[in-house]
Amino acid sequence: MTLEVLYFAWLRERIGQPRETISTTAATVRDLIAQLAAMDDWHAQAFSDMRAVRCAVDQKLVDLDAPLTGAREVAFFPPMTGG
Amino acid sequence: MTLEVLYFAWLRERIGQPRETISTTAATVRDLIAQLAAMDDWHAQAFSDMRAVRCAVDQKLVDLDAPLTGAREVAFFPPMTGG
Amino acid sequence: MSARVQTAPFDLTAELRDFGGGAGAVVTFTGIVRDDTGRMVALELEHYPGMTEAAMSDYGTEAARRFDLTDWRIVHRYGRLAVGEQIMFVATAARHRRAAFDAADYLMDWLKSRAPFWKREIAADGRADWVEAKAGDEDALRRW
Amino acid sequence: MSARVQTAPFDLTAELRDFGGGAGAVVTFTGIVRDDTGRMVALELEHYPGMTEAAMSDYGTEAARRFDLTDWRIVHRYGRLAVGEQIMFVATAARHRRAAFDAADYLMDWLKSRAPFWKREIAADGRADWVEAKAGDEDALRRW
Repeated sequence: MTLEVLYFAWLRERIGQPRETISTTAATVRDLIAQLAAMDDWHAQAFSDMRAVRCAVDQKLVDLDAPLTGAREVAFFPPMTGG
Repeated sequence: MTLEVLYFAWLRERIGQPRETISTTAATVRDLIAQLAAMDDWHAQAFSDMRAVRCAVDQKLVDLDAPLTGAREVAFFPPMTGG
Repeated sequence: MSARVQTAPFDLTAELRDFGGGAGAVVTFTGIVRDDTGRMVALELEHYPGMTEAAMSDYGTEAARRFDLTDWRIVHRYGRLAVGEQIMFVATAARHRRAAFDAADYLMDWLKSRAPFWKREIAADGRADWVEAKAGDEDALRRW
Repeated sequence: MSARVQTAPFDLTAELRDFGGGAGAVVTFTGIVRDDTGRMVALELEHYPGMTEAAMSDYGTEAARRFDLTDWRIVHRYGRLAVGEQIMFVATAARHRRAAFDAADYLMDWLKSRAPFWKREIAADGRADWVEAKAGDEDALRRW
């Protein structure tokens, strides 16, 4: 499947772009992260500490074990600091 | 001593006036109430249920056993309902 | 840091202009005349001039000390207030939101049962009934 | 009952016009950019367009259900905000003050750690540092 992958805050800075289109067979968010981290040093570094990474699938917050079935947009970002 | 005695809300209505000047030898608020309640039916009725009466001496909330030493203004009123 | 009693309405934006003293968190509470019975048209509030301002000021000062507020304000109206009108306003400012919330909550509990105001409900037919204090108002003070 | 994200400042009086739905109690929280270090001149807020509005709306709807609110509003700014500027605003309206206070408190806890905003502190020399989430923010959610 083809996914739009979005990055925010320092994940966006480390990866060097706000979004990219990814072809994947990943079943879960965790599988997708493994694929992304293997792409290059920038991706590897962005995903080096998973405790600092949060994820939304189609704009809903999910755990890293969430399935990607039917997903179109996956976003990665650090813990939120609004308010 | 001479005291200005003030009444608010339904105590004012029952007594029929917002304030009066009272000559007294009362040592405590409770003594003063006994003197006031003996004055006439209106006063007696206003003070008939002491659970519903609150008191301030010189604009500070006090218990009914508070002394009147040095007092100039004593106010009686029902439980407050501001806010 | 001020407490006022007045008949005029108040405006939140005006009250909060220059309010806060460098705080990160500002909490306000606004009380509005509500008709629970379907028959009430207004409230009429009586207060104890002199004592009212002093009592509100004391509670504000105590809240500032207790919750380390950078600013606070209390405005309470009296006289006849129609359903839907504002009755009173409390604002608290602190560096952190927990303190600002707690201080506003604390001030409301104190004002409800210790500020010298008395309310009468005015019905459409002109009948006026004094509002009785709720047992819960007194209990609320024990939380602090 | 609405949630908005915007760059423009907001005005409390305007926000509260026609707000409340017949409530007796209105609570507001306003967050203001604070400089704790003595070196910060501004915050820069990034957000996730689309998800932000949906998430804020979900938390508002959940607060309304849980605390029986008659009205609620959330406004959150993004972009560059100088020290002293407003960041965000929550208003809750309920028949009783306890519900209005609790709902505003609840919404703040959720927005702090579940709304997709990220803050960067901008220093006078132009240096920008991402603000880290506090462990306490996550703990705060367990109160509810």
